[in-house]
Amino acid sequence: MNLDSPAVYLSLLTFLPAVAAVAIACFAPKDNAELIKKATLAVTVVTFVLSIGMLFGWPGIEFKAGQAEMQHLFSVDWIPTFRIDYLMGIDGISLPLVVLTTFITMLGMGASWPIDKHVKAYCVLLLLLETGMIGVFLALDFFLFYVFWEVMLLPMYFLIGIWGGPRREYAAIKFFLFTLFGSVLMLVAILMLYFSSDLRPLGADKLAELKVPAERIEQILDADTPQHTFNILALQQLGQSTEQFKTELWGWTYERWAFLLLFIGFIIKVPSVPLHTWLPDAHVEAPTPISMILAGVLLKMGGYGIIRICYPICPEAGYDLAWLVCSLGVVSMVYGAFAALAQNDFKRLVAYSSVSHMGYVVLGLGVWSAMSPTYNADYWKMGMNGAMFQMIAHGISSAGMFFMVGVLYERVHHRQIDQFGGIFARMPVYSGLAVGIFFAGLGLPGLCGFIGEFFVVLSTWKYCIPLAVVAAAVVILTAAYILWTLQRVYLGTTYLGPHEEALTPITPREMWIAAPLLALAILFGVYPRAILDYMEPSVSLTADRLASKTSDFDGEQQPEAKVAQALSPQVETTDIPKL
Amino acid sequence: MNWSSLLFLLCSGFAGVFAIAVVLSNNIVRMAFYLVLSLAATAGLFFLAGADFVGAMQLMIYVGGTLVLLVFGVMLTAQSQFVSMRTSSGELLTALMLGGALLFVLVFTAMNVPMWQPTNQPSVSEDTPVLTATPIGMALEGYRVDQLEQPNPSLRRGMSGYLFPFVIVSVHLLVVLVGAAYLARARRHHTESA
Amino acid sequence: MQSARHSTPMNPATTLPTILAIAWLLPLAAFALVWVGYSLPQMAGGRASYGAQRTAGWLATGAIGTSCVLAIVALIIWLTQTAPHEVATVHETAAAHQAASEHMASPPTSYSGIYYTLAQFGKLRISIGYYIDALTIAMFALVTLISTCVHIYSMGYMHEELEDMVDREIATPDGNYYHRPGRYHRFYQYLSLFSFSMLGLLLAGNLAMVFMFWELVGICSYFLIGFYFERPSASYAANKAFIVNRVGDFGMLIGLMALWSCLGTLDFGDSNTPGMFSQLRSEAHQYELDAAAMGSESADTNYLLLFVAGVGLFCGCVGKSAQFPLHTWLPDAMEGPTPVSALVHSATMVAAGVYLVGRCYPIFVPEALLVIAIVGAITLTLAATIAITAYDIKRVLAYSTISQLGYMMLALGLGGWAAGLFHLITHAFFKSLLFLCSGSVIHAVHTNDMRQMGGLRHKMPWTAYTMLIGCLAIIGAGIPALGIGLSGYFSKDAIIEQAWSFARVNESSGYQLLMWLPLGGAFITACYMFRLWFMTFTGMPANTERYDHAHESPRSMVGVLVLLAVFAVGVGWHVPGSKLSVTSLLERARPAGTLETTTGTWLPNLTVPDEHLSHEPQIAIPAGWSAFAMAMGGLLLAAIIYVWRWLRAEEIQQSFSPIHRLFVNAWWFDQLYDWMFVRPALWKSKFFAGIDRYVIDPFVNLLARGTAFLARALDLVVDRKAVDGSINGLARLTWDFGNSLHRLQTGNLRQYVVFIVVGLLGLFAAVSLCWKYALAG
Amino acid sequence: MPILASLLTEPIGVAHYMVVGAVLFVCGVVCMATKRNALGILMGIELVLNGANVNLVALGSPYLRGESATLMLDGQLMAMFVIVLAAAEAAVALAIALNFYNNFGSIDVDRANQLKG
Repeated sequence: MNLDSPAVYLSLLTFLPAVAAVAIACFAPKDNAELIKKATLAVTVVTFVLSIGMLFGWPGIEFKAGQAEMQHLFSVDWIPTFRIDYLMGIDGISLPLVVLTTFITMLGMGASWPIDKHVKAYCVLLLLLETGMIGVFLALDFFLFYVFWEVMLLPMYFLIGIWGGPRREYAAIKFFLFTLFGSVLMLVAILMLYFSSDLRPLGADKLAELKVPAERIEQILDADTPQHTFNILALQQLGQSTEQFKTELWGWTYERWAFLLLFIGFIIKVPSVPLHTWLPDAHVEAPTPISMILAGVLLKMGGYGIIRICYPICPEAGYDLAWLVCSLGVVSMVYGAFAALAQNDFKRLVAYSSVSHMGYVVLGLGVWSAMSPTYNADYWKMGMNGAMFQMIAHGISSAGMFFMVGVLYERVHHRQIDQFGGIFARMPVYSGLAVGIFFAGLGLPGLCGFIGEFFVVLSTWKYCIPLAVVAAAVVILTAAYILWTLQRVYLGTTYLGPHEEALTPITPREMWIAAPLLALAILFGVYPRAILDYMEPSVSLTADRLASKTSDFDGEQQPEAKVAQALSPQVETTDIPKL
Repeated sequence: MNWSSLLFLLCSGFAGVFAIAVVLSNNIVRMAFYLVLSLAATAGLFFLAGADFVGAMQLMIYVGGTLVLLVFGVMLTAQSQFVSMRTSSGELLTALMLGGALLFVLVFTAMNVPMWQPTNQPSVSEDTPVLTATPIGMALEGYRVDQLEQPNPSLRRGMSGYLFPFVIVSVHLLVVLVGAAYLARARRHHTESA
Repeated sequence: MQSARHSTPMNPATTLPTILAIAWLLPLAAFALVWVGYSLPQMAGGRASYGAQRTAGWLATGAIGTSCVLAIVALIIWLTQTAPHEVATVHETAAAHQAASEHMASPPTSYSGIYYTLAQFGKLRISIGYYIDALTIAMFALVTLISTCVHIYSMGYMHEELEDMVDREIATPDGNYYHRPGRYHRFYQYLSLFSFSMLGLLLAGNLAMVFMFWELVGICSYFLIGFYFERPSASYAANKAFIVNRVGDFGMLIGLMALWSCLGTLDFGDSNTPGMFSQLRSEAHQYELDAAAMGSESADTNYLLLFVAGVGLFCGCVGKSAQFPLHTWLPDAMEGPTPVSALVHSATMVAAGVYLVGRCYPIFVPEALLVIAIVGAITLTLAATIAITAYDIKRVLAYSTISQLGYMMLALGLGGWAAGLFHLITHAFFKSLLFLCSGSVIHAVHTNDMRQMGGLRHKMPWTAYTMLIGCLAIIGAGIPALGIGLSGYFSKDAIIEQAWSFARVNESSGYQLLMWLPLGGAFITACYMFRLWFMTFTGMPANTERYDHAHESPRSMVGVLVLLAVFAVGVGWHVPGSKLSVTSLLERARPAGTLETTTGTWLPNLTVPDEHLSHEPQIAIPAGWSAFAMAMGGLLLAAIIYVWRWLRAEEIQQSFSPIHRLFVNAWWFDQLYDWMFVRPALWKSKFFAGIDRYVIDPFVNLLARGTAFLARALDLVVDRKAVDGSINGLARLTWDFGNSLHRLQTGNLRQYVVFIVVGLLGLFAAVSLCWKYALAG
Repeated sequence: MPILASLLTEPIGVAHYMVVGAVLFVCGVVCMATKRNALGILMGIELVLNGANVNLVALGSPYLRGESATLMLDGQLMAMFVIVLAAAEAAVALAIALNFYNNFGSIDVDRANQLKG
């Protein structure tokens, strides 16, 4: 087993936590909670180191920054009957999310120290959850993707349902049902796409590029019946260059139905108004580390699904329904911000701020502004990149915010905003860190939240001016609810709630969790290229490929002419020197 | 530098400064004194404008007559509590502000009418001052010696003297004097009962 | 535009960005050093000792002092190494003027470039860059100088923070005052961060960077206003400042979006690709504003977009510079320590809005300029009226700041680019002087209330007379006949000349107001400034206990006051023996094509006059004399009321009580906004949060209940209130109308006279509004 | 002082008289509006009338207007009538004031508010 091979490396990255979970479940002594926690933390640290190993040029498996295409692509037969493969790969879109996942999980484990109920089970579930999350970001086979998606769901259900607050069962079931509803819709869409797909038009070269084994290529090209596939990359090619998903059903094409179903599935995860109501409850009830992971990673899967699956596979539907995507994004932003303003529960407020911030992601992905006459995709690229950046930034800031709330909750066991006050005088270091992280959420320049929001909002005008104006107005609301909260919780002299004596200064462990988050928030805010250098080529390639189709969607359909055009790379060459 | 300008400045300065003094002073006796000076300075202005008769009348009727009347009034009513009566600052400020606005409007208008700007060619020879007493007297009797050359006959007819107004004013004056005497006569029984 | 005219060893194109970048980053370095050096021990559970905290003050002061030196070096390099623009001198014939303005129609010397790129998407690039022209340099020198002064001043002023501090504004439940450790280093940390942000804002090479630093200065202002965050009023004021600013930033974002989407760049200068200015005012169009560059098909849309962009940007400036209608945050911002008010809330940050309008001047269409002018005119009058009635010495100065910023905006809006920015620079000096003097007074008597002061000039002569200089400078004192005066005299005259010039070319009577308001404002300015000075320093001590304890401030504070007073006197003057002055420096940065008489497209009778026309004697002389007369009148009124006491302030208040209440309550803007925006926003938020709660409930059930409720409400509202109410209301209206008329018959003879005069003036105003020849005779 | 110098050298025009008239007029108005003494008000009226007279004389003065070579008497005649009527008015007003004083024992016009609506 050599780590140089991408197959081994990516599998190891994905399954190391699961294997460790099994090991802990079998061998760890049940009564030594400290040891289990330490072991789990060690596993998450190793996973994190593995994941960033890619960035620092681990020989053979280094991630080439600036390369837009999929890297480390590998495929192994899994269920040949249905042509389901164990297909994985990584590119600029998934890499930052994978690193974010391992990073937040590591910090989450650090934040789990106060947990003392069923520690062993907790750690096992947490590690399983990590495998599920990493798998979702790496899987490129639709079936595999779906499996990981569901794998992630169950541990989350138990983590909320067992270790949560007073209304944990209600929250867990609500979370489960909402997500399950989305998964079912997704499953329908997957099957719909599977059964209408046909690999034959792609040709031998393309199939080889998609890691289809040589002997199977012959078989596919010679077949008489349609050759279905779960390969996401192949589905993308088919969706962008053929008419296979254009069959009509009840007045809409398959493509459009699939887009809608997938999109609903994903925006439940994002979550977007009106399917967001599971989020506040889940967050309020979940223990602090789970809230961190939930907000920091799980929500990102919705955005990831939209940019990886919805748009590339169903481009025309995406173009036609861009108004829906953007409107939902803007509505979420406004709605979440207003709702946050009304909250008195600290965690619920942060949860609603997540709704608002993730609205930027949906909006940024949807601003398909490459319209006639120029079909210039630059602004959409900016929106998409902004959205992707916002996912990372929100991963950092919201995890930090939830952690900061958790630190207080652990001490005084309540979260009523109007019963705080004067925390700054009692816990100065903690308050300094908290203010920094909250400002990152507020979108202050120099901190990570600003870049994503700014890019998304700037790019919106080109798509639709009224939406842009409304989106810009959200900056006021964001400032209002965050500053008002800071004022009520941290400033002033008197603490109004119970357990005043418990307000002890922050511990080193807590500081080691909060400080890296704040440091990253500053780094990404000052030097966003730390992420964009990896991410931007892939995201821009996606946008360029889709945008090059815009003229077809606008005008008359010319099916035959498009295949050849679409298969050749359409990246616009720019004459501006890159920095 | 010419003398008429200097005299004008002097006279107008006196007139203005004493008028302001009338406003600012609270003592009724001093006010009357300032008023006399202001009116006298105005008479000087009239002389400078070539209206010698009007100037003389101003001195005689106003300074000599009207003001004596006023001073009588002051003396008749001059009990110590009425010699100076304070007005509240608010009212004073309102009046000052409104007065300032009014002054601004008037000065602005005066400055902006081109016809009223000073001209460099004096049309009337300054060497032979025109005496106005006789022409005014004639005009009051209905003869406009100053309008004899008016080329337009209809205009000339319109300018045909001030006999009628003169008569009316005379009668008016008579009525007023009678009325004033009647009003001012003392009614002791009234004050006693009051 | 890179200018390579000079190939001297010290090429300003490379030296200036480096020097200014160092000057820019030094305060950041001080901030970071203090943060690392003083926060780490805190993380370990300890606390920085007060001796170490004092070192932090020296560190920050040293950093900004070095920045100041560097900025002055940059200024010298600029003056010696770049060729000056030919500046048209004041009194010239029309022909020479024509020649001069033709010469001016070329872009000013500037250096622009990129430090590093934040992101690039295709042709779109957002970067951290610089744009250096004479304006940048001048502002750089100004900000670093004032910031240094404030740093030094604060060493004296903030010394209470060097020990455990007793905050007398906060009473604890047990009846004592609130005790807390001092935060001396924290204060300097914020000051350094602010200096860094402000310098970044000045150096910014594109609007995106401007926006970033715009927000950063906002947050620094938040921290500094909330420095005494234990006081509820301070944290409330800090929040208010930031959120109100965000409202302006919302508009600014719209402007940014419009420009970004239409032009594809936000760069000021041309580095590699053409920047905004050269796209909108290309050489091919003789540097005239060319809306077609906005790139949409119809000319109307282009113009609209350009207008939206201009007004949007201006919205940001309205927030930052506390212009009407977003002016309400600045008076509350006085909760911060006084040096902060001097630096952030008078001299630099709030002037950033004016700076940005000046910087982006090429993109404003005449209609957008008119908006700016109108907002400026409203602001300067509104704020001045409030300042007359305030008793808090800092609030008077705050409203005065708003008013002066209104002057600057007005000047910019009327085409007076140099006049507005010149006033920005002079104002920075005398207003920071005034604030620091007020700080010195507060330091001595421990109160902000002017009614508790009086007679202090015997106790603190230096403060009193430096403040007198500040007051004279702000009212624009000078001798018009000799052409000498304090700095404010030159800059305010320039503004009023421009207003006069504007009013001459625009005959429509509405535009005349834009001349009368600043003139009236000059009167009020003089009145409230000297009211402040007389109340504080002359007369009898109102509170003998405070008076007895008052003392002159320490030398570090007084020294700064004297230095600033020197600047407040002389910054408007020419350097002896040369033509060099602040105005000539500013003229070197004048954007190409803005020295033109332009007319509006939508409002064809709107003419924005060429600024040099305002120096013609037939405008300059009457304007100068009017301004002088107004200022002297205001001074006189203040003296009448507060020195000679011919008029009594209390009586005036009483007889004008409705107006007095209006002014004292700042025109009820806070209450108005509370009702118009804050409460509806909270209601809306409750509403949205409520929706969530009821999603779970059966939707239909809710609907049914809602319908029933609505029906009942309709019954109540329509039948009882609307029908019955309207009849009763009509009757009451008639009755009230009769009653209110009957009150006019006061029987007071003198009031009748007043009515007559008012009627006369009203008639005059009405006629002159309808018939433009009424004023002209 | 350029303005003063120009005043001394330039010829005097109607506008100058108008300004003086305006000053007198406004002083009169302010006097009327601020004095509580009935006689003070009377003085204000005199000032107002006088201000108007200055205007009348100035407008009718051939020296100042310089546009007509003929003698112009209208302005002066008007001024005459004004002076005469002012005298009449002063007499009546004084009579009223005395009467008022006799009735109320005061000449404070603020007491004379029986016409209040």
